[in-house]
Amino acid sequence: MAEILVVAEHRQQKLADVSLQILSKGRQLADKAGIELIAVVIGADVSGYAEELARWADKVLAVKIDTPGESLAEPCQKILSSIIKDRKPKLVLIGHSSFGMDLAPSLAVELDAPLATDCIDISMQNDSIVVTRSIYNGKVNAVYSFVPCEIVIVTGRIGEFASEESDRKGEIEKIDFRLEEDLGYKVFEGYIEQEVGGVDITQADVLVSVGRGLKDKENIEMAEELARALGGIVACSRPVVDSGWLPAEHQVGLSGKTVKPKLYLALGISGAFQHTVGLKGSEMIVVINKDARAPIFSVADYGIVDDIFKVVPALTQKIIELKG
Amino acid sequence: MDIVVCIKRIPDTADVVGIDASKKDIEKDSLAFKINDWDDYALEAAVQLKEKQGGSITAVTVGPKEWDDILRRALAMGADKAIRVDQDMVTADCYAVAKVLDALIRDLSYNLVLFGAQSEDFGCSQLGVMVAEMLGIPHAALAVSLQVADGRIHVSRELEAGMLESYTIELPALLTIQTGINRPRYISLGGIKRAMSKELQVMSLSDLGLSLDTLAPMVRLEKLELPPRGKEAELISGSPEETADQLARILQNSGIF
Amino acid sequence: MALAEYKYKDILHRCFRCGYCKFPTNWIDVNNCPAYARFRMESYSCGGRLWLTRAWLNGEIDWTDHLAQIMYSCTACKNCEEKCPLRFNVDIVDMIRATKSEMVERGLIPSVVKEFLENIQRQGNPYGKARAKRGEWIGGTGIPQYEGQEFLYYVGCVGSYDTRAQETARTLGKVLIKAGLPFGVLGSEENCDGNEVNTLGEETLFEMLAEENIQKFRDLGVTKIVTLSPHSYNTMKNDYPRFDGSFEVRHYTQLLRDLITQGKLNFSGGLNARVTYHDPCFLGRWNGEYDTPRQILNSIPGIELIEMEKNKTGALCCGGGGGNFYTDFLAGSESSPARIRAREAYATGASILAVACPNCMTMLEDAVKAEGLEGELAVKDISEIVAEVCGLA
Amino acid sequence: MDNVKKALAEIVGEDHVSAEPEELYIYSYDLGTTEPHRPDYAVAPRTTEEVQGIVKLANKEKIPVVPLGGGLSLAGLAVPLRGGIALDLKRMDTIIEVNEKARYALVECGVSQAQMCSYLERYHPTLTHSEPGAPGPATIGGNVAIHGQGDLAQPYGFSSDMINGLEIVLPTGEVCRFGSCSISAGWFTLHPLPDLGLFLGWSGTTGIITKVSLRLFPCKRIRGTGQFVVEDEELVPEVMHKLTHTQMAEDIIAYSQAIPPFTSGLHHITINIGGDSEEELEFKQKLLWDDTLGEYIRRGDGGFLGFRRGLDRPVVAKTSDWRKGGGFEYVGAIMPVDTYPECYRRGREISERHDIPYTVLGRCIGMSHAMMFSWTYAFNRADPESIRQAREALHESDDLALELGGTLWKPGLYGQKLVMERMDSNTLELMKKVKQLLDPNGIMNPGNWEVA
Repeated sequence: MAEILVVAEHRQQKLADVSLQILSKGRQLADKAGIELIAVVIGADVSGYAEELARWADKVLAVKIDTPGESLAEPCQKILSSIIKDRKPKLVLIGHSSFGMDLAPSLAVELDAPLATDCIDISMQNDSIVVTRSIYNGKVNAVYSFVPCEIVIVTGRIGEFASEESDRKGEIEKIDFRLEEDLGYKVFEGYIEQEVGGVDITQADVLVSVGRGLKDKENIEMAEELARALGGIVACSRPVVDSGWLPAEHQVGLSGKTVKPKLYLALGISGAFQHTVGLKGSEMIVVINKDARAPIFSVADYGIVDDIFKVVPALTQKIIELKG
Repeated sequence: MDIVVCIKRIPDTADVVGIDASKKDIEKDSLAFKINDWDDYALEAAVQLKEKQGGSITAVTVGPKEWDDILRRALAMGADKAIRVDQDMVTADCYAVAKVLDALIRDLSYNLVLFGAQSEDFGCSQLGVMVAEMLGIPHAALAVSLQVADGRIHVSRELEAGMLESYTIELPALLTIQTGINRPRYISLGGIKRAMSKELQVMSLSDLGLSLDTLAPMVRLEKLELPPRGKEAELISGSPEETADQLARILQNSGIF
Repeated sequence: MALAEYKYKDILHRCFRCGYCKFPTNWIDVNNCPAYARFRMESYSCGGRLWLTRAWLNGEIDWTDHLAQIMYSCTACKNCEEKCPLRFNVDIVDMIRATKSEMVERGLIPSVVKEFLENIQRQGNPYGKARAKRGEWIGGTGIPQYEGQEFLYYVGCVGSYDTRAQETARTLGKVLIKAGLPFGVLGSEENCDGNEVNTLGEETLFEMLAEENIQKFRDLGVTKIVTLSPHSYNTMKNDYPRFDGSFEVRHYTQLLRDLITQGKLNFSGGLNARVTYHDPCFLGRWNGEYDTPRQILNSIPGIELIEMEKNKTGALCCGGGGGNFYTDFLAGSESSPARIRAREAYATGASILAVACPNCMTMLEDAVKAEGLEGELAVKDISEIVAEVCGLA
Repeated sequence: MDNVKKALAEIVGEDHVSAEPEELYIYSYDLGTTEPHRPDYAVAPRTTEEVQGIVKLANKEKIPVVPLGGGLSLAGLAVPLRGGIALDLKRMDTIIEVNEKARYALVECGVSQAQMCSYLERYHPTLTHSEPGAPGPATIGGNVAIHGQGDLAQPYGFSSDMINGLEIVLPTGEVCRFGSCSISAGWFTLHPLPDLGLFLGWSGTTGIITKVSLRLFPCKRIRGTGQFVVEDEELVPEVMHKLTHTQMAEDIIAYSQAIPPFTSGLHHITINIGGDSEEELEFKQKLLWDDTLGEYIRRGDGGFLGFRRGLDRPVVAKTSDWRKGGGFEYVGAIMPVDTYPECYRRGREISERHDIPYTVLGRCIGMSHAMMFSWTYAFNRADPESIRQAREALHESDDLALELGGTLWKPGLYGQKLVMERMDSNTLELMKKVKQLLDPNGIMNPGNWEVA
């Protein structure tokens, strides 16, 4: 049936931002194609979410299941494959989140449907779907189409689609789902919050952020000196945490924190999308990197193409002088 | 503890400069190739498990002859055996590659299958979970820590905003590994030479009862294009002293200090 | 652990850790082991490294990042071999190299060293830049490609990729052209010479680099090589013969001295300046070449050559050896060896600090800036000084 | 990072404090046979103020502080017996002032012997200091702290007799100055103010020496060493007595060693002399060789092995490599000169009993007022049995020195116990009171000189 189906995800009493973002995109596509937008939300108590989703979707399927852990991929896959086989939506939209990565590929196999992930644009011309993906670490975009088929599954990149307000009053259908299959083989044991040391980078006005270009743990001192001069604290990108140079609480980006400082000063960071998505809200972004083609320059207000080991010591010195 | 690790060979994205005339591929002449970063972490995780619990590691890939170098590297790191399905499927979609790997792994004896969470070139992060579905074994994507104990594996998985979620999964199972789970060791050229004696088996699609026409991609590449220029950053130029001086004044004028 | 397989297992314990190795030949300070000068902790002295090697290999301590960093902060400058009073002193730097290769073979090395070696495995240079770009330094200088000329001018990774060192590489090329020397360069066909890879302990990678270079030189009919860097000069002169690659290898200062004395390179002017010269370790202590660079400087009218207190066998290393120009284990403080050396050069009252090595060039030029001496002390390669007085600059 | 380490880093900077296993391993050993003891921190201060900060922190946290210069005492005095802070003072290596007229050098404690020699040779060629012949990295502060002796011991005594002034950080963190420097800017004399000499010979258990004003002495233009050898050890005391009577010599040493074999059993007497002119040199040689030693040479009891110009500061570290073992340790005792024969004979027995080639040496202190006699035992660092043998021989030498009526110089724990057992109780009691007065929290190099 000509409709677009959006899978919503939620965690700890809150709908995920990405779900609202792809819902808005779904609404846009559905209106353009003149077809309906269906949202599905699965969990132990989903009534609150259903009301919220109904502001975008023409119809919300609120599926109640009684397994621990709201987003366990296995039960969701079973439920979604049966709904999709039944409704045969033209396009299934899921967020390219940790939940999406765990779910979408196994759903595609179950439905023998084509899957395009982490898309930065989705379009439908009469019922052929075209998507755009960012590949080679953001250096090249690729446009894909699909062989003619009933169902296409697409996951959308977090933070790529703007979530517009909408106050539609969609219809809500409650579905009770009893899982016959025993899930003993995979037991959810709860969430773990990253232990927060003394530092909360989300509160700082000034963040001096370091990336792989820092080359070694010893050089963090250089960034700390600059941070002290600016009254800020040191943050970092993922490779710095992976190499054990700074604890995870300093990490900005998708799997770390989202920050909105007055100044985000990026040193030796190439700017993978998973990092830039966490800093886009900064008032001023300054980038120092010796690779002029580093993707992060495309989100910067000011940039210096030079070696951080030459510029940063001089910058710290200059700031101390100017502060007098 | 028998582990299968699937690895991929990719161009060093730092060198990627442009798109070739066909608009369907990048310029490949001056590129250097290496093992996909995520797969290096998956291999290291497998070797550390083997060092603790014993057992065997088989490294597998699907690709042409030049891909033997990443298998040799895996053997030097600690894999006992390597298998390459001799078929260039770089332009195929993940679904097709998953079918090949499913057919290959199905006949191997394994308790655990490890994939990298995604690849540096296309970054689909689909392959591992697809293969798990085809093999009919439980999976968890984006694993950042794992311990094995009496037939089960305790995994914690990375979510957004610094959150993790943890599971206990019965073996056999499939995990896709996120970077940062460990610190992959350096593989010396001497190590690679010493591992030359280890077995590297090459198979064809037909050995797996497959043929190219059953593997036609359902997702088709239309074209490649350069991303639109983002916000035009104001570049400050000059010697390190000059740029530092200008930047310091800009920051002062905008009230940062 | 494997003390049994360690190459120097039966002499390693003979280090008394008396501390002579920290001193220059004239004993005036305790700063001549660059790593010790930087951290001033006993573990960072040469004796400390030997004791820690023995402790690690017989299981008294475990491998840690810090242990690896202590080993890799050795710049292989051979001051210890110059000063150690005991009979095994000629092997000391190789004893520490052997410790590094124990770590390399176990894959247990600092991440920045792993990066250095993997970049060379992949791209033939430690910076990881594309091989195709290795010839870009030539620019429009007209420096010819090598097609069988009498001399191969071998540039090396730092000269090929580091912006400041590229200028030196170009200048030397121009001087050789002016002297009418028949020579050519390999440009993007040139590969890493392996000297640093050897001092970092990656023995098999070094063997591969050496054998491939020797094969390439033989195929091209190379017999005489002139190198920009003392690092290349050292490995081609002392190690390549082990892989039966015997060529007539010269550091460029040795060639320029001959060209000057043969009248093939005469100066159109002089240079009125007080100059002090920094002995690069791979020219000086490794190969005993102290005089040739000084002969060149003394042959230039107007130059007043002033020696630093610590010179020749007692020179303080710039801290760039053993891969440290890239790994930077000794950076980040006023007691970084390069900054100590910059102060020593300035103290002579000289206005020019002459160097003969691209690594020294980048290390000392950064140090002069960090010391705020940029206006008063210029770091110049000897080829640049010669070019100036030949009216080429 | 624990708060003590954080506090230390705030005092000396992150680069100069470590609690890493590598630093703790290295600072747990000295170069001799003493069993290692791990410190909790290794710290390298640069200034007196930093030392004060560290000591005050140690008092607050009740952590031991073990000061060391070159750490070359070989008697385990720099081994942190109770853990705590290994305080490496070698960064305090500034030569502050050399006063030509009053012939003294004001130096920070961490200035090394080699640096001092090189500096004086270069900038003050008419001055020299009493160089102990220890390896170059040994420090001035460390040498005076243990009542060391150098190559001017015969004419001018112990290095600790050559002190014009001291700056000390007390165990409770205050800075004290002793000598003229405490009331004026000049560091030209230690006496005659009320004597508070409570910091030498205590192995750092009563405070940390941070500055030393060291007396310097005239350095003649030509300096050299004459070698005289006798077979009969009984002759050595009288030869020394006669030589010191001339008051023409500088360093006078008698040594005997098993290696090289042709010298075994012989007693070499080296006599350093100096002269500004050839005449002065010849005059001294005539007094020493003809008038004093002539009779022995004529009787065939002794031989003159020539005179060599230039003081080749002995590279004693070579001894460590005799048995390719990388180590040696010696007991040094201050003995009456006439005990030389007995010290030599009984010393050889100890060496032979432990299968170690004997090496003994007697350095004359003053006009045969006393001598520093050392029994040296090389060992193989890779062979625990040879270390054990050496350790036993050292303890037997400690016993021997006391048995022969001498006293131990810079004794390790074993020797300290022997000395304290024999010391008269009132002096011992006074030592205890001084220690408690100066170091109420007992943080300074605990374990050493601990009066029960």
